[in-house]
Amino acid sequence: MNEEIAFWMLSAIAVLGALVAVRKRNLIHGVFALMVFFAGLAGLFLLLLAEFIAAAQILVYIGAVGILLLFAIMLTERVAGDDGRRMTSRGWFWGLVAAVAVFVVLLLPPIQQFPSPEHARAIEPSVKELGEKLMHPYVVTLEVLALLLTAALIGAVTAAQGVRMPKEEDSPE
Amino acid sequence: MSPDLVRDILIATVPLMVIFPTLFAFTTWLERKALARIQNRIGPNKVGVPLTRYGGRFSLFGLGQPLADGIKMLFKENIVPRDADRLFHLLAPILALIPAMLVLCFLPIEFPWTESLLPVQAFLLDGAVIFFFAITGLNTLAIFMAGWASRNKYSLLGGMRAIAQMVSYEIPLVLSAVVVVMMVGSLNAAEIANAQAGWNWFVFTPWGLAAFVIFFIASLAETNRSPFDLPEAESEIIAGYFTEYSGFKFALFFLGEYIAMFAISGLAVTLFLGGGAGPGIATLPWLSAMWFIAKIFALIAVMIWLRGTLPRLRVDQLMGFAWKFLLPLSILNILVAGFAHFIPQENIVSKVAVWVVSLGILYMAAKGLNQLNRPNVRPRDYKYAE
Amino acid sequence: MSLLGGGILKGMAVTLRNFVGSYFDRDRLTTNDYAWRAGDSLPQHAGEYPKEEGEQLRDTTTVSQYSRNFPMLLHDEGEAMDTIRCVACQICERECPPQCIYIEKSTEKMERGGNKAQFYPAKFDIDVSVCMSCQICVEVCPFDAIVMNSQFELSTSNRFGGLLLRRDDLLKSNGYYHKIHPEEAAARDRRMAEEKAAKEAKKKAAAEAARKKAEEKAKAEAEADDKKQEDTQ
Amino acid sequence: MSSATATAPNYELIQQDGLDTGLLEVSMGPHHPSTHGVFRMDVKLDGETVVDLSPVFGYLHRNHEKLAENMSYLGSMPFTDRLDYFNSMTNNWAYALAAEKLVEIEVPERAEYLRVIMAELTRLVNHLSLVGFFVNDLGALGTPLLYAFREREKILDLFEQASGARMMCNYFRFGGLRNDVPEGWLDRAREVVDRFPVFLDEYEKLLCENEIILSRTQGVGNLSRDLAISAGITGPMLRASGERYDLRKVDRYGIYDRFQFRVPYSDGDVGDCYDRFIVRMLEMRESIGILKQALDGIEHGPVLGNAPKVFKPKPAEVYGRVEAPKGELGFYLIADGTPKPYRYRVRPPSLINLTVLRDMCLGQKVADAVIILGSIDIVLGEVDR
Amino acid sequence: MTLHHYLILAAVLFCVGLIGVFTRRNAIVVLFSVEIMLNAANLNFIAFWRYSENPALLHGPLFTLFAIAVAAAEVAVGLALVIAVYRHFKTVDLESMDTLREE
Repeated sequence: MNEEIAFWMLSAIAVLGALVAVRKRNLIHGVFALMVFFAGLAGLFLLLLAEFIAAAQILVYIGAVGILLLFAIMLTERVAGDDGRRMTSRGWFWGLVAAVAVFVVLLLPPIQQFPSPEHARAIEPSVKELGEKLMHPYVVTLEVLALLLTAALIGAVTAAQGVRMPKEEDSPE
Repeated sequence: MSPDLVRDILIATVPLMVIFPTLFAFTTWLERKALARIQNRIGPNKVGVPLTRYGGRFSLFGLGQPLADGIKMLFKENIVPRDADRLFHLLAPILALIPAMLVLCFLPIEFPWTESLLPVQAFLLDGAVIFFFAITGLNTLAIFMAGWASRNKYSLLGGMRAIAQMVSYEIPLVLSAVVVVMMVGSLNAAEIANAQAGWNWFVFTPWGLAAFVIFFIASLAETNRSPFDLPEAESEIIAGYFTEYSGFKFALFFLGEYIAMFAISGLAVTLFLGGGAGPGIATLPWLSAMWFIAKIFALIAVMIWLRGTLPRLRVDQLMGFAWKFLLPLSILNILVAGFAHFIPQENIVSKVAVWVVSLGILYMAAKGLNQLNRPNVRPRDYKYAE
Repeated sequence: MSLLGGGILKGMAVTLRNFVGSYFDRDRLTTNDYAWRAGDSLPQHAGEYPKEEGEQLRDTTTVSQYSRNFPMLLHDEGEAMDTIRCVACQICERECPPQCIYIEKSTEKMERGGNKAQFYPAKFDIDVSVCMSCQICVEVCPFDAIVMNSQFELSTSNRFGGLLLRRDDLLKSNGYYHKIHPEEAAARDRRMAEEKAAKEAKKKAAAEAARKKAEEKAKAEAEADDKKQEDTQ
Repeated sequence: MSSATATAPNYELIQQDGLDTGLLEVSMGPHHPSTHGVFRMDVKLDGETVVDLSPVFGYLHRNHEKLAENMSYLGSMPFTDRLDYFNSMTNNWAYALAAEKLVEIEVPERAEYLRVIMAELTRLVNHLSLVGFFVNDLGALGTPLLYAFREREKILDLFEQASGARMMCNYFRFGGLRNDVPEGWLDRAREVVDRFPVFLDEYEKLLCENEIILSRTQGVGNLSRDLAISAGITGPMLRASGERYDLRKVDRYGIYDRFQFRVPYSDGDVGDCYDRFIVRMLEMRESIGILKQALDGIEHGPVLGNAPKVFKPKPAEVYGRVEAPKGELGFYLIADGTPKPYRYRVRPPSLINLTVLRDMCLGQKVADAVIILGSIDIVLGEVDR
Repeated sequence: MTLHHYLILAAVLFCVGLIGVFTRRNAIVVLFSVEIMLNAANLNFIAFWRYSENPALLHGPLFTLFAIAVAAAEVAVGLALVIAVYRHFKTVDLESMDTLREE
């Protein structure tokens, strides 16, 4: 019972957050709605007893990705962030149709297996185990991931910094 | 929901929501009083028993001041700038308060009435410490929200400063906490506190001391305290992100800021200062909570003292300090802690040797980083013309 | 090689010393407690601050006998208007830099304490919202009639006329002057007495001289008369 | 850490590094906590970096010069107090000096000594408060400022006892002083002067080695010696840029030739905020030396020569100047034979020192603009007149 | 609560993200629509793990953890690209970025 109330509330939060995020014209409002979505999802993770993932979700998505998005918006838009006419939707109808089609396709596996086969097992969540798993079988993955992150960060900095080329208007004509 | 669960949750959370705001009121008085004395003033000493005609007669060292301030704040006009984003302007102070209150749950304070409700205690969560850091990070958003929603350039500058600062300082903060997590082998706040029972506080180890210093400095920045109070730098950008706030919304910001101070000091106490450990808790278990809060206040006293002494850094120096000084030091500290852990420390000689070597390495590294970062900054000599 | 963070630690030592010192060293604590509670003993610097509510706020004075605030008109002992020193010569009105003094001279002269009859100010207004306390009126006054008051509780709810002090508001006795500025008042009285004495001496001397002259003249005339008489005889 | 160069940086170069985002125009002032009065800086910011800055002033214009042309010579003496309201004594002195040149009045010996004592006490007050405000602008929450004000109170008490007012003293007169100091004043002054170094030691310990202050002030707001000289900068600001120039040594007005004192100046050619801050700290020590000598040398005597209160000088032009704490303060008078000056002109050091604000601020952070303004040491009463 | 609840929720979220990708022109909005889709996938991972035969293997959380890390990298690079493009075209409108180089 408790779990059901929590599930419906959290899924409502997540869906609403996601909808507002993709449809809101004001980008800053959109980002904050996106964070509501992330928070709702973190709640769902907690509900599924994946507490470390929930913490990581908050830490990475809200704490880092959200703020990165805010920075990008502040850098690219005019300070107020209202995008007005320029950002109107394109192909609203066909987009919706495509999305619904995909939704139907995604629904196929659950519908085929109706009624639901399994029920959740009782598990004892442990961050320690997760850590040990990361260290023992998945250590190479972890290292590769670390390398990827480093490379991505360096790439991001380089891309954002831009190549300093001599501007044409600088040369005396 | 079973009524028992609801009762347990209420017992676990309501006291936190009563005790800490009360302590907040006391802390504002303490801060005003201490700052006044540092500056050779008297400080609030008039408001005694508010709402009575004896207010001035029994002044009680001005202890009624916070209540009077609160009443004043409540009745002040709520001003929203015409162009402001009204929704976000309203949400920001609330959002500033929520994470601060939320993370209080992760502090392993053992109040006498909490013994029976262990299952609902959040600090027993397996990832309590990482949750703490995750939720503290939300504060940043509230500050940005306030800065952006106010449609004020000073607010916006303050908000952007807050984001940059808090994101940067979270890294040394977490990395210095990693040392402790590494030693205990758990992210569980209660386990970390229990590992330091007696006088085995982590601050009494060389790596613990260094980590504590780094953690404390970074926590000053996280809570926007002097000398890292750039987001609200009064002499540069008026009041930063809450320039356009008045009345109760301002009070909420203020409350959120102080609760965040309690929370981060509480985490420092948990990680380095032995949690509720202290003399006398074996016979009187409820003393543990007292010790915990006393330690929090000791840290806050140091924060107030620093605020009364130091000017603030510039924004580029602030970022440089986080990335070029604290971050390498905290990484080095992890290495030092690892080495210190594997060196046997049976007799006093080896203990002293570990202390000297660890702190020596860290100090020389700090010195070197300082030399690298500020090569030409030193007092100068001046000449005189007759 | 100095200690890393040593400057900050030194600064913290200074503030700590001030924190502790503010409890023990009265010299460090410069703030004075002006608004104290009824029944307590007055702070040393409080001067004549009203001890009870309802006491005339207008008679308060400031903390130091040297302080000056706005001008006031002096009168000697006795009924205020009978002994007013001002003779409405209007020098102060002319010299006042912000021109905040307004004087109307009386139409007829008035007898006052033993001296010869003089004009007096029918109106003497000072707009203290304009006055800048420069004391030039005091310096130029040849009659020592205007001096500086030190009363500072002048706030009023009337923004137009409230700060315009009339002649009767400005009139204060010499005794009051002695109370608020004892040294200055004593010096001024001494100088006035000296001047008066000098004047009287001069007058006396002049009278003496006149008398002598008259005598001489009379004598000369008498002599002349005698001569004449002799001549005629 | 940004290494600022001595010359104003070329903004085109700065902009290429950044993201080429929009500039933020901020109007700092006139009601901003650290513009030291009703002063406004129109700042263009790229992020936090100052790209352009134009000072806007005149909010406190009170027509000082024109008023004085319609007033007797004595009448504008109290108005000079209001120029630089921190240093009314030196303002008085500069004006008195100019008028005394006009009518050739001798100043009695005791008055000369008292003038020196008052001027040096004023210098202490000004430098103290300046350092306090400066560190306050750095963000030190008023602690150094309140220590400075604690000592300033003692000196203001002395001023009050001598002149009756704490700030608008109006104490100097043509040919001397308005009145003699009360009995016991010199002893009280000596007590204050003797205890001052104790405070100064404490102050230096609090501020001069603080790492944050060092890194905030060094290399910030550089003013080269050449620029300082060509812009007509005077006072401690000029000496911080490395030029040895002090009117007390150059003009030797009053009786400054009788005292032993040194003029601190910066050795390098940097002239940053740190130099300006330390030069003022050092000047305070020298002022104490002068004060001690003056308090030893003073003798009894009259304080006011027999100068008339209202006079009609012969047609002439004079310029009287003193080393005010902020720089060279001069009064230029043209007399036309009437009791009022034909032309009355003030050379305000605050205004002229302010002219280099833009050159010092470009390319610095917005937080630096605030402390650069603080280190210039302006008082808006004098800038706007 | 069954697995189906979570799967359908994830499908809904995925499609919401898809709508964003299809219908918005702003590059940043498209980027965070992609994030929504990624998160929906993460939800599926966790749900499958929770209802799996052997949750002790922790495959779901581990994979999600890696996905989150990769997503963070992706956002960083994506935003850097958006900024680089913005510097070039002075816009983040996807439809006006239709040339490979500046004319």
